Amino acid sequence: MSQGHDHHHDDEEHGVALRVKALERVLVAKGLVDPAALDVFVEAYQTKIGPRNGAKVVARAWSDPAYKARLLTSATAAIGELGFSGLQGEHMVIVENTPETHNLVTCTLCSCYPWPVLGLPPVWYKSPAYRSRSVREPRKVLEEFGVVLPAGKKVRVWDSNADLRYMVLPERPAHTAGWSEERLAAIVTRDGMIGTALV
Amino acid sequence: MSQGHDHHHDDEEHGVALRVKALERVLVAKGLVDPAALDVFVEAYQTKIGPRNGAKVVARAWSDPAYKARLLTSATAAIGELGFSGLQGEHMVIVENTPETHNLVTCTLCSCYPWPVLGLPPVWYKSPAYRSRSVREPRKVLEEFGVVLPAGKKVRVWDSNADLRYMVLPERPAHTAGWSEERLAAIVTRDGMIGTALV
Amino acid sequence: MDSMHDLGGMHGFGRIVPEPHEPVFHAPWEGRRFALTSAVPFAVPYCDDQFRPAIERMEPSHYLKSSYYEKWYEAVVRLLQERRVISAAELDGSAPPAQSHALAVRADAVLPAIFAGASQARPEAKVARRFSPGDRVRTRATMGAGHNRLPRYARGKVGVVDSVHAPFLVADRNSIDDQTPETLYTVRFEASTLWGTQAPPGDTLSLDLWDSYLEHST
Amino acid sequence: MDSMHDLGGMHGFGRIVPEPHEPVFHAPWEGRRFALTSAVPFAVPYCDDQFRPAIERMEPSHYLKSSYYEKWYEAVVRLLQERRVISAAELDGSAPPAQSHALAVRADAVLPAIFAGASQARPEAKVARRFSPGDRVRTRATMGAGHNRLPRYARGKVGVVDSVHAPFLVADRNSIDDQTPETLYTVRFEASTLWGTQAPPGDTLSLDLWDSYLEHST
Repeated sequence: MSQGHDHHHDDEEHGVALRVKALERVLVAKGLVDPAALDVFVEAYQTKIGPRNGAKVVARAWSDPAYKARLLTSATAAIGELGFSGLQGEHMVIVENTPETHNLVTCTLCSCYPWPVLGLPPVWYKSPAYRSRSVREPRKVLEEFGVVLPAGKKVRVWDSNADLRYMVLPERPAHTAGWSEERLAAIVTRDGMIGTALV
Repeated sequence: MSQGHDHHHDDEEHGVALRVKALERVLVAKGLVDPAALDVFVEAYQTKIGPRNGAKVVARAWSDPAYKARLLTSATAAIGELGFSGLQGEHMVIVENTPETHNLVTCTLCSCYPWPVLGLPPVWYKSPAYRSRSVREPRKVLEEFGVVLPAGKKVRVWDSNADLRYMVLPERPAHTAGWSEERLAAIVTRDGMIGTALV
Repeated sequence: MDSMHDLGGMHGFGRIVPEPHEPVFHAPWEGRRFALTSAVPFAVPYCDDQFRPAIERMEPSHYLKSSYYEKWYEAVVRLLQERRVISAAELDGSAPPAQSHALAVRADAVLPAIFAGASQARPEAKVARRFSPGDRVRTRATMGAGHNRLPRYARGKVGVVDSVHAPFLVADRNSIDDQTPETLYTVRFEASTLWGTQAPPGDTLSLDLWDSYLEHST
Repeated sequence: MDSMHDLGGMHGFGRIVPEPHEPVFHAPWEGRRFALTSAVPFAVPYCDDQFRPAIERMEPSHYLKSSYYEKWYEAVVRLLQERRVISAAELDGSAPPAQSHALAVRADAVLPAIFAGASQARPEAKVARRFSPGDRVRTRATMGAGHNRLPRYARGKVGVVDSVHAPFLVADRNSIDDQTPETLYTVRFEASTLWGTQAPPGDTLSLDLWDSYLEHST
């Protein structure tokens, strides 16, 4: 989307913008949507629901063994303890990276993604390239993301094809001993929780 | 191709024509192709090699039981008797329509087609619609072509995926008793020999 | 439905191109479009299992070329037209929009609805639970022309049940308004089972599969 | 290679649109393009098993949108460039065409070549013939990332050997210059095996499969 900002692209974008505006006008006039409700949706995913939520979950799990145990057995409830829940995260599963195993989350059939903890998925996650390749050649995909796994580490891919939504719990980096949860959360990336980064 | 002759289409076509001409110029200059040889290729498939060949094979099989027997057991040789042979027909198989069975030929992986008897395939044969649907819902495809099979007639689909090339021998219509081979050949259609028509 | 959406394992799509510092929405209209597709199902109820097939029916090369929000937008318009909630004339502006009887979601109901979610689990349902963790299972070899969630790359394949979940509505049936639930299982497959012997030994892939997608295997 | 070309059984491509009175070539350039792609392999030898993978590597939505002669044209250009017979600069006109050492096919050799064909049968080869007519066989469940001619819809499926043919070069290997032949078989499948129980009983589909694509089945 950020690429190819030529004249043709701008025209196209302008066309889409107009079509969206026209649909909103019709739906509002028919009483099917309330513009103020639309504002709330936009704002929610721009400011409240995004990967900072997941980072807090990860930081808590790294800091609190009892929380981590709950997170790995009852993920939805444990995530709910931090106030995160809802659409596209009704049934969460946390998969833990270990020295033996690296996890990678994908959705080959559409764009399933754990919204309450990660927000809306990035464009690449929904791209045919990621969807087609993540299941078949996860190691090559990881390499493209700069993740080179030590020999002998197994890869587990999770294709989110039904009602469960997956988030990766990355390995806590060795150099973070004694860090506060807040400091830990700051180093956790969205890609780390998808599995396309180590942290 | 014949559809959508709007301005945009004409422009596009003009662009392709120029690109083809440019490639020919380069290949001729490099000594890789001889323009006179290109003329022979075009003329061969425009005038010598096409479905009229297949129609002659069908008419002969309808008229001469011994020929038909050879055609069904050694198709390539029997077709060769009429002077038809070569590229994309090196290993021919003739599949016979009967009161019990209707045959349909397709190529889901590309555009394999028995050139010596049918010429170059029509655009629809190479279309994603035919290639995807012919194997999965041949009866619906046949209906779209106006072929409604009597209840109880089986459909056999031949997906030409390797070195064999298939041609259908249609059932001889009942009303053609006593007709000459020439007259018979005139009623045999290309689609009849693909299986998307009865004759 | 073996449509263009079933991309797992396909070749030819090239490199993955992450966008540095990707914003949540690339332009105001993108956010607006997301919000529209999110708000409409409150007024005109449809579930994901009806929304997804509407996307899957897109013309394949258009599917490949369009962004995901665009797919949503088209699916919503398609569903609204199919349910006769909106007409082509209303959409193109040639007829004035007729007032509908549906109830738009109120602004103050949005956040509670987001946080409540829309679970399709039916934990109280009495349903068969034919498989247990450790069981070897084979997935169905063929699916019909209807909506389903068994990717082509995992059909007719043997895996091991990893975990057993609650009964959930089954996508196939829910897409045609049949809300009979089934037990859902997480099934783990060896990568080599799915992709052949070139796959690294020990690598695995997991899918979540309903009871009727599976049979016992030896 | 599980690329866009493997279309068998996919949904979403709509109606088949035959063109009434379709000409052999729709325009002079179409005939010219066909002739170019037909003449080049005489000078720069490549076989169909190398030509097809060049087509299969096309970007998927471009594959779907382009006509078949266009696919051929692009594959030829790709092969010529990969084999360094032609340079990008020669193609775009920024460098003068360098004379090649290859020998163009002469006009008077074209018809004999067409009528002779280019058989890939190797009838004298001593190869295994593991299956006989009537044998139940199962196709390979997975194919690698290389060129192959076992469509996805027919993988891991049980059929019956209908007829046994000569040894032929195997597409997979021939595409990488290995000309070891194998016996080719025509295998018949019940439509319901491939597409599920909705398929009409008794309807069948046949494919031509090399020895290594098959194993005995019960």
